[in-house]
Amino acid sequence: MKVPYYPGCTLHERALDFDVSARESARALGIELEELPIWTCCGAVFPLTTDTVMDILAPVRNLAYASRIGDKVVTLCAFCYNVLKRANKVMRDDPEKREKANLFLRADTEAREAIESYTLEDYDGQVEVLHYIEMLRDLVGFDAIARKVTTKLGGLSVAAYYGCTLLRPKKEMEFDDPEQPTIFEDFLEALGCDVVDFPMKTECCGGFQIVNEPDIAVACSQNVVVSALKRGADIIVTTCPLCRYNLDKQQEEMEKRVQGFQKVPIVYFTQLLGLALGIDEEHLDFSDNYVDPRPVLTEKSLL
Amino acid sequence: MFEPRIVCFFCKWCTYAGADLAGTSRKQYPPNGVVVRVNCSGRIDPQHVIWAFREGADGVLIGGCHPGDCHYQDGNYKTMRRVKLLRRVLGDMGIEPDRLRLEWISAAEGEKLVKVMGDFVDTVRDLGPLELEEPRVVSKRA
Amino acid sequence: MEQRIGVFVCHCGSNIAGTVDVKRVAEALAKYPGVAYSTDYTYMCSDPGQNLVKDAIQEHDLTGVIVAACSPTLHEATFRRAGTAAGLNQYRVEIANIREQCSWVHQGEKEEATRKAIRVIKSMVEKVKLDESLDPISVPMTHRALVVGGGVAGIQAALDIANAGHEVILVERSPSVGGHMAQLSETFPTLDCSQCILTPKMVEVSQHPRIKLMTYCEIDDVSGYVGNFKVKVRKKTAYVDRDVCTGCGLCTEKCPARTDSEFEEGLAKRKAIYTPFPQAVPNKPVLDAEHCIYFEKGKCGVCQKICPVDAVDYEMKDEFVEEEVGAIVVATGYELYPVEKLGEFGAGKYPDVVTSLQFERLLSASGPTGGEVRRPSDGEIPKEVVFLTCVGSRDPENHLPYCSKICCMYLTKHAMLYKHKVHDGQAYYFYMDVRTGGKGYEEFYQRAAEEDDVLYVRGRISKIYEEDGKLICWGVDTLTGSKVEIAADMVVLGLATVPNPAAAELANKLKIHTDEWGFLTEAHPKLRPVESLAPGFYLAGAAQGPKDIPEAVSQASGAASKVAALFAEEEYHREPVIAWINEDTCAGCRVCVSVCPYDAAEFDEEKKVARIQEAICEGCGACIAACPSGSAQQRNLTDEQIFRMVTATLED
Amino acid sequence: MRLKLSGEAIRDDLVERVEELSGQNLSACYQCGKCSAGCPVVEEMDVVPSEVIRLLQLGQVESALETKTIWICASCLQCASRCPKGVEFSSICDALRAILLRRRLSSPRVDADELAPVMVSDAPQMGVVGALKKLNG
Repeated sequence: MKVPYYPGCTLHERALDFDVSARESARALGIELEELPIWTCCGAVFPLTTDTVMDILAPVRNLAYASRIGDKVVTLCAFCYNVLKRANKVMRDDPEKREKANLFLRADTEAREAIESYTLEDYDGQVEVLHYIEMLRDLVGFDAIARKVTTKLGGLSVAAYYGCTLLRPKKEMEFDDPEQPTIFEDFLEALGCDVVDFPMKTECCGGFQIVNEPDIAVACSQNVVVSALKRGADIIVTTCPLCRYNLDKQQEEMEKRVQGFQKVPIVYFTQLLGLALGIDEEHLDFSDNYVDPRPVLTEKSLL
Repeated sequence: MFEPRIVCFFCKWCTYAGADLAGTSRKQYPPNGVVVRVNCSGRIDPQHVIWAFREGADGVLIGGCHPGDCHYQDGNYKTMRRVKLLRRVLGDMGIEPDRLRLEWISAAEGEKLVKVMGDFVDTVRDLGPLELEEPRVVSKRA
Repeated sequence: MEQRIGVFVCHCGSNIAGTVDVKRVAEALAKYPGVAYSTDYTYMCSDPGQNLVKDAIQEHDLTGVIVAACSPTLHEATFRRAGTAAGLNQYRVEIANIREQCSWVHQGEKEEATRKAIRVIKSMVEKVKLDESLDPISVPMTHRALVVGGGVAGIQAALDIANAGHEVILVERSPSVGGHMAQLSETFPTLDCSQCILTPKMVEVSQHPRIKLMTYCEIDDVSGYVGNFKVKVRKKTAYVDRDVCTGCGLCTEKCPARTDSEFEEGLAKRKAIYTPFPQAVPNKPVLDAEHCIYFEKGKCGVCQKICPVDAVDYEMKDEFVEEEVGAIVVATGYELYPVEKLGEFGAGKYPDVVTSLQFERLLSASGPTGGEVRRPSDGEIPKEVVFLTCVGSRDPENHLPYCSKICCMYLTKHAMLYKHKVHDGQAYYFYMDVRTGGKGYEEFYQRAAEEDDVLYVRGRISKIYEEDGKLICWGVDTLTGSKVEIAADMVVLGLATVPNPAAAELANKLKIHTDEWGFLTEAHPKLRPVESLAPGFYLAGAAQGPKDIPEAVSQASGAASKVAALFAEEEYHREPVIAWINEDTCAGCRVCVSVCPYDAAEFDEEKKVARIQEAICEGCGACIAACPSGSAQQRNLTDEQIFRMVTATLED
Repeated sequence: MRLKLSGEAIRDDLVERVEELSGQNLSACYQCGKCSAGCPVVEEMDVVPSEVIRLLQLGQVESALETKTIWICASCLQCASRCPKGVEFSSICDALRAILLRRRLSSPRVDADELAPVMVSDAPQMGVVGALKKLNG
């Protein structure tokens, strides 16, 4: 089965480990992630001001590209997922903005036709935006994954960190219960992990404030990491490269702030999936982390 | 001076009782209107209003209970929707929509009734006598 | 029929005659078509005045009467009686209001007032010409009431109706009467012990000679209409013949199966064969098959073996009983909003985040801790307790938009009682507004703050989670504009009150209206607050909206007095000026059915026409205005009458 | 502290601009404070979210624009998710920042040239792009 795939900028650059582990795992589950032939940045953050359509043109353009090759598009990055899904909803529900955005798309097409005979049809939100985890649940099934697991991750205590953008705004994302989500726990159980629930799994890591107010982001991330650690997590999984960066890299800073701070590795959920499916370690690439996950994985005889 | 003829359809629970209160309080208002008492403003059919104009009324005033206070739950909402539409139809018929007014007047609002009566008579007086294009039908219905 | 109408113009002393030229009016009307007699008199409502009317009816063989006088709200009944006495059908006597709506409001305008009076009377003459002779609708009536729900409201309604001399059937779903009030510790603002004041009423209701108490029963079906309901009651399978059972309690004592006690809100266990609480009425057990070892595994049977009177019967099945009643009081009560819906407060997974009813049990001397406030998780006495209002209430975005009304007060009571029991404890009370509308309520709240040192914090709590055995509460104090964090030992959630979920199903069966949240809708929010729009149904207690005990009891007594008033007559009488449908012209479009607020308009599937149920129609006229073919009409206020009245008001 | 209130000031053009840009009805907020109670970055704020909304309800847009709060918000939307009245404080922050940035009343918050090299070489692109879009307009 081929499924259109939108990687987004970060997975194309800094988060290659996320991208590769996801593609390889999908392949092992019989899904070919088909990267959109043309795609651009989604804009990273969804605009909250209401008076312009300019800010949603980037995601709309990508959705229109996706509509040329399929009826759905899968993405991994929590920011991309948020922006694409919300822009899609605008195109479905807001006729005025849809009309305006399509005017831009048509202008795009005219400009492009001259060089690459690439046309875009008007877009009205027909593509379904899926997160990779939803693809696993709905197109593969967690039961089926459990049956394909070759390396049971039993004995490894894993906490799933959801962050903000998958869940909120809840009425637009409709991803899971915004306060007590369970999709990642259900997934981790399928892999045989010892699942660690922790109350900060839906709290913010500080997000982009790492650029502007790094202290705030460190405090937020610390709150998340410490909470998971306290409940016995050996490792934390995430689906957002920015969350990964904040939770992982900022442990350097946390060590300075918290006495007796114990580090915990942060990996992408697809890396654990790959591990469970027996995918070669080189595709999973555990080398790119600040807190190296290999010692704990080795200790649990998973590497 | 032109003295308009007004037909008033008042619901018996609120506006009719409000008009009685205006009387017991000896408030004064112009005698242009005569009241037809109905159980509920929701009883008023657009035909009644149009009939009144055909029979020589220069204005029609409908009085009902305030929203939420209808004795019959929601008759006044039905009236509200009907009057909205009817005002447009009247416009199409060449009758100024302002000749039809709907007011919520409770049994305690004698003062409001007086004010509305005065206002409405002034409004209709300013509009002048209703001139219907067709000759007015004088004969009674069947 | 040739019309011979009499017109009687009243002077009302100078009240009318001072402004209206009554002589001229009477003379003008004498010439009006259909008028056979016209006169004026000083005080028409006086005895000589009424005799004048009576005599004229007989002397002139009048077919209708108009009394031009004060508002019909004052003397319509008087003159209708006079008409009846003279042999004229009372519905052919009408009032023309020339006082409140003419002479009194046009003082000093004699000419105009006189002309207006003439028009007013002419219009009424036109009405009476087409008035039919009608009789009040009489419906035979069963003088027995059904009360659904055995909480305090149902108990009160049953007692009041029975004490007024009528038979009552009180149906309660659970094994005992008492409702939520039986679970409460003490009651605000007087701190009476709830059971102490309730138990005598529970006993009274079970022993009253005119009350048939049916516990562990449900309403299966209701048909008929006011005065004539047929009710099918399902007696749920108790597996205990409760007529034979002596309530000795041996079965419960010996039963080996345990499950969560509903009465203790899950804070204690009960047996599979059980009475819900020691003071239960009737004090006889039922067997809960779902948790019974015999029903699960086919063996055990201890209760049957030990029962000295052979009351336990595992083969028992549901039974149905038919009852006839004339009126129905619905008192199905409330439940708490499910804690599982509060994800930010742990969705019920933290044992020490308790519901308000659980906290009542913890405060109750008969509760699982004997009245000591102890944490469900470890039995420790909590030293920092957070009380949280508006949990699910006043939250249109995520939960319920309405105010649950009782939480402000019961949480204040909770905090106060907690402080009475744990002197060195700290009580935090989070609120948006402390609503203390009620006698003695504000004083009670002030006492909690001043004397018991309950700390009132203005703001909501956003998140609660467990950390190192504490419940961390993220709250806000909006008065200082700061986020506040409390490491609490226990949190009490003032969960919203919602109608009993089974009540919606019942309302459906009864065909009475509920609002979108499932609360029963009253006939009029101010003037008919204890009746349903559907005749014969009365509302009591929290089923109609959140209520505290005094309010529930007042409404129950109100409903009971309405029932007693209904039963005061041998038959049920109604005004006959209601809608009817001309079956010959009805096209069967059912618009009338859809607009009728009382479900009085129904569709006759055989004849394919609509029909008005005379016992139910209130005469609002909504169906008539909506009927596209003019087939729906109102008796004595037909469209034809309105047309003619309008014309008459416009003629000079 | 003293505020002079008048009908004109309470509903001035700027207040309406905030409502329009944010798509939020400021009057819907009944000041329960749940946004402030659950905000993960509230400790760094000089004025808590519900108070910023209160300032706007009182027509004090200038005071709201001066708060540090609007630059601290990380757009995590926890406030909006739990708000009983469906008010999105993050959108209000975006609107207030937009007003400042579009009028050049505030210089760009993040100086791209001065970004720490580690940030440029190390941080995920989405973080940098997100910050620039949110804070520089």
